[in-house]
Amino acid sequence: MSLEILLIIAFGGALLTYLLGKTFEKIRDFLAVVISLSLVAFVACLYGKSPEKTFYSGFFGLGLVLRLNMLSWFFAIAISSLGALCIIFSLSYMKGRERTDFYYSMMLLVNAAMLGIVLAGDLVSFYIFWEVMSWSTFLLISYNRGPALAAGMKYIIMSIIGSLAMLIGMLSLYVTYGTLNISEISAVIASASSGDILFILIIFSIAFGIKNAVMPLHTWLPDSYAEAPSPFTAVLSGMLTRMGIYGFLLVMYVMVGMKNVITHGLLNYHYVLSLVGAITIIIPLLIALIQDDAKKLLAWSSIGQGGYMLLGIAFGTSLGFVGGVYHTIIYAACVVLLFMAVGAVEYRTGGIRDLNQLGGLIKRMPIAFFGALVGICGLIGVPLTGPFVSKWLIYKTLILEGHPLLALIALIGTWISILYIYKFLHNMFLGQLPEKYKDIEKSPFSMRLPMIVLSVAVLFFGILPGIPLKVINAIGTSFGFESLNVTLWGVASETGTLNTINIFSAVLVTGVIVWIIFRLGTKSVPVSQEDSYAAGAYIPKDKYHYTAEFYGPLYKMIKPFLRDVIDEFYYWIAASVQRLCSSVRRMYTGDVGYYVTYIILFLAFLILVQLKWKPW
Amino acid sequence: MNKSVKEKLESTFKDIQVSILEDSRIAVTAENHSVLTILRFLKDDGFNHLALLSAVDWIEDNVFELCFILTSYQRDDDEYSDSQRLHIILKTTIPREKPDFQTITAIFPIAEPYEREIHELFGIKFEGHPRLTPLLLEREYEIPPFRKDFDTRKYVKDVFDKIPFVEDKDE
Amino acid sequence: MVTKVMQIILSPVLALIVGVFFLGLARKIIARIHWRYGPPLIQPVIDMIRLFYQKSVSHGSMFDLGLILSLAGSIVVVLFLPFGRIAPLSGSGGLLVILYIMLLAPLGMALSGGQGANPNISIGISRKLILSLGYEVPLLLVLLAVMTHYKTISIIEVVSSQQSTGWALISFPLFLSGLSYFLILPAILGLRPFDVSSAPQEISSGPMVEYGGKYLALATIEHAFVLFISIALFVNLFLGGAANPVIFFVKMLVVFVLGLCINAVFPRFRIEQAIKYLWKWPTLLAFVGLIITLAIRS
Amino acid sequence: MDRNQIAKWFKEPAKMANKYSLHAIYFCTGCGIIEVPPVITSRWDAERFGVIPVATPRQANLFLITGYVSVKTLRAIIRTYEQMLEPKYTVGFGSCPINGGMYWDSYNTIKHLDKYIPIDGWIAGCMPRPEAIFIAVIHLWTLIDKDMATGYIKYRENYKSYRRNQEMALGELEWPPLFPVSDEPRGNEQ
Repeated sequence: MSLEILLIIAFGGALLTYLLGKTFEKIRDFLAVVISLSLVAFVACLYGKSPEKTFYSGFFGLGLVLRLNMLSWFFAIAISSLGALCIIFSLSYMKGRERTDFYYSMMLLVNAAMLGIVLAGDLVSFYIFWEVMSWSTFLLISYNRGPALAAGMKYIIMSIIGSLAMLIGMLSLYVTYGTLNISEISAVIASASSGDILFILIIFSIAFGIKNAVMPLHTWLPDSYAEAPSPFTAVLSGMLTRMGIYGFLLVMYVMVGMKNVITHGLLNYHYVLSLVGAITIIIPLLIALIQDDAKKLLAWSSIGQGGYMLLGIAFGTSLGFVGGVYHTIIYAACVVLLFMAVGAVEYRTGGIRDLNQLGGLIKRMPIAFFGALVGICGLIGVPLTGPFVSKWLIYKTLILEGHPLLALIALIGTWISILYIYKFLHNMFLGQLPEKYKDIEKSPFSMRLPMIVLSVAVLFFGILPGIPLKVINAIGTSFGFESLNVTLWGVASETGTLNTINIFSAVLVTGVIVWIIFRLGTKSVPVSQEDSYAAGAYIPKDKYHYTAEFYGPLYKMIKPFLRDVIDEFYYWIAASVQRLCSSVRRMYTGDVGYYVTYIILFLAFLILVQLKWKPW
Repeated sequence: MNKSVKEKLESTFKDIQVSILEDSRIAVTAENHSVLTILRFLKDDGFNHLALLSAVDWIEDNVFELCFILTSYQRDDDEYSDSQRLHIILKTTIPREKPDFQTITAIFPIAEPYEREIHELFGIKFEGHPRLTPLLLEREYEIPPFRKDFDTRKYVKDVFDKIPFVEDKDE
Repeated sequence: MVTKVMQIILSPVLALIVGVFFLGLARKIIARIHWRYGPPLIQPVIDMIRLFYQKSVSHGSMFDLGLILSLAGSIVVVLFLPFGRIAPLSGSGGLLVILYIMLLAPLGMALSGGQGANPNISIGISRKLILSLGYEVPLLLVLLAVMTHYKTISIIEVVSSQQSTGWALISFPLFLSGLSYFLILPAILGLRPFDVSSAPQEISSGPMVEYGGKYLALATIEHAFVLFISIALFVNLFLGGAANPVIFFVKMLVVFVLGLCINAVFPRFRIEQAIKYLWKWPTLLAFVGLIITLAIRS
Repeated sequence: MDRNQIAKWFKEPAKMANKYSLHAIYFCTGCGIIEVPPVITSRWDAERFGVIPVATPRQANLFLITGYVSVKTLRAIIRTYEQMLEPKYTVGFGSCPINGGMYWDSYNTIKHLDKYIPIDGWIAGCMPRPEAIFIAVIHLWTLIDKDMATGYIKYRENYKSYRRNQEMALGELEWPPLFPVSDEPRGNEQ
């Protein structure tokens, strides 16, 4: 059960599906599902064990190490399970499309690269897998041509900048410490000066900030989410963007160790990180409020929700760490659910994502509605869902750490997310069903299965949060935090305990009682959507569904402040660089005489410098 | 002031009769083929407000009479005050058997609903009208209701009274 | 254990009785302010009996389940709120859980209204959510001020520490928060100046447009519970939450009658005016209160 | 609430509750609507009788038709009446809904509103004063008591003939029939 076999299966599977796809379509789909499910099984049975193996040590004398600790196991199980569900989802989504074998191999490649990142023990293999992930993401984003190419280009430029920043960080580490093995670095880094640590932290947080779409570095995310095919957007938003969080955890906790981060930080780095997290919550969520495209809305919302994770892990207390990590994983399930719902609707209505043209689909696609509903309750943090527990932990840390203003921003972020996420659900599933969607049939089984599985997971881990919390608590203790008193239904502590079983039983019992009272009344007659109140008039077809300008009065108040200034700033930089290059291009006029004069001038300049300052 | 308008009208058009009813009312009767030119002339002269367009059914001399009432707000002749603003009532008659007329929405766009109403209630067709759809009435009538030969008693008897009462358990 | 089960059964029933009494009282007081006699005190009970016997119309399963979820959510919040010494489940979650479960009721109403497929309902729900964003900002500031002041997130400790140190409404930094909470109380209850979301004239009673017999009865019961919750939260946080339920009821009565007098004479705000008001004065008061508690605490 | 009232409450709560909580929806058809505001506000206060105006037919069980009914308004009245929930009562104001009143020979008004929707009570007077409206409410109470206010049951049983009358008066109706009008007499009731 060693780790190389895991990676070989993952990467070999990707290659195999591509080759097989050329000949038999059916077997390729089956193979892709089997491989992803086998990865899940493989990772599941690695629980508890922490093998460490250098699989290749000829690289400039550095050993490429694969190791598995509790944190990487937790992320690995999430990556592989979400990846498997998304591939099952894309079985029917990709049925009629062209280049599907390229698509499946790329999906498996991204899955494999993420597993690689999580298992990497040293920074070189970490970097290699990181690059493989970035490039395969670029190829998948620009899968359906047209505007997706521009979105992919924007994504790849920003992730290259991130990788270069990571490269600089690795080089500086290699130069100072001579090794790139994470465990060795963490042992020796305590002696480094605080300036060094700050430099390492900043350079790595740029790389991971871009991937996790932290506020100033977020501009690639809305376009790439909107243009990528829905199943891949689910993977992208679910786990791929959260590799940034894994990177932050790796750097802040594993490599540098939280004690050093806090004490050595000159501007106490973790406070700045929490401020950035807070900004990342408020502004993108407000922008998400005014979006009309379902995927753009979810894209801005996942930027905002990324801020919660940063807030959780930035404070380095055990409660915050557990809350942040748990939020990363359980939120990923919710956002994958929402993107699957959008994918199912898009598949059935022929690619319509605009929220103003849909409506009333609850009657035709009940399972997609149920999935979207659970995803939404998860995204808000309604008491019986997973993210409620993680948000409760994050808020408790913020309040008890004495940062009520950050808690305020986080709580207001939740209320803003209620507004835009209800608009998403209402415009797509509730209200009047348009005439042309009267007879679309349910979403196919291969789409309903992952949605049901994920909904059950989100609800189950909301009612019994003890199971994942115990695992994360074990991770926390491995990083040196004092362990929380985790019970099966929440966290018990003297400053306020959480008991989800009480909440669940209370809601269940009152729900049943109210349902009985409801049945006691006289039976209610089902009525069609045409028989609604319209002041005595007859309901016009397709004109009786309120979607456009859903929060009109609020838009008028907040719209002027919500121009995406950072995006325009980046485009301005690109434009000015382009102008600069074109002016330099004019120098090469193609006339030899000019070139000769340039050479002579340069030689004269060199001689002059030599005479004056004698540098050589 | 009425005199000047009266002379102006009589000088430009030949077969019209202009009479001054009282100090601020001028009645002009003209042939229906010259109505458009007169309206155009009066509009350019400042009477750009079409106060009313109505029809009268003279069943004895078997003729419909169309009245166009024009007035103007911008004419700043000093000697007449706001109350007795000058109104020009232009009348034409069209035969009852062939009740059609050309539309004046080109000159006065506001006339569009008036013409629809007259068409619905009197049955006078206006060629060139953008949409002569029913404006007010719910049901169709063979004889338009405002015509004198429309007998309301007979209509009520054979439409509403024919609808039976609802007795309990009738079959 | 038996007293715990007794409390769990008793507190929703008490809350229902108090809530319905407040509804009847509200109609009577408003009538008296308008110089008219007003209906008998038990008119809401008569209405509900009639509504339960009346036939009703349903637009789909979500239309019913949403309303049931909203009423169940309100009842669950009552279980988490201490009512005098009756505090059945207040130990398992504290203020954060109360804040989040108070979210279930509007969400349930919004889901059930959404299926009603009527633009009046959708406009009512969008206004209700904008209004809830409006009054959440000061409400959160107030709750955070209370939590940082008493350094706990459990409501029982807030009540018990008020027994010793006197009412929060009178203590120095928290009287600002108490005042700002009182200013936004009509918005939380959806009473007259802020009943933008269920305005009978403009959007023909918003989310309740398609509610017929038993649906309307459940909706009025849910409104009674929301009435009870908001005032009980105010009494618990700022008036020290009494030892026995009778004093608790008297305190709630005083707060309710004061709130009602404001409500009876005000015309309805437009949604922009409501938001501008909510984000101006109550937020300023609560923010200053929070800053002072922070300064004192550190 | 004397002794026999309480006994009545326990014997048939539905009927008593129906009596003392009439949520009224009124249709501003003719000139009678000017009588309704004083009725529901401070001067005459209908709320004493448990009558409050509500916004939509779904929440109402009393339908006030205040004044003459034109052919176009009949369409809205039928739609509103069908959207109300049983048990429902209708009261007609003035003589115009009874037999057309002074518009008896007009081509555009409905003469006998009774042919199209069942009316439980009439208030005479060319726009009755608020006191007359209260007398009508008291009268409606006694009707409910004696089970004579059965307009909605009549509508349900004779729906075929009502529907036929409505189609004769209004031509084709856009909304489907409330109860199945197929040939067998007893459709499933609402």
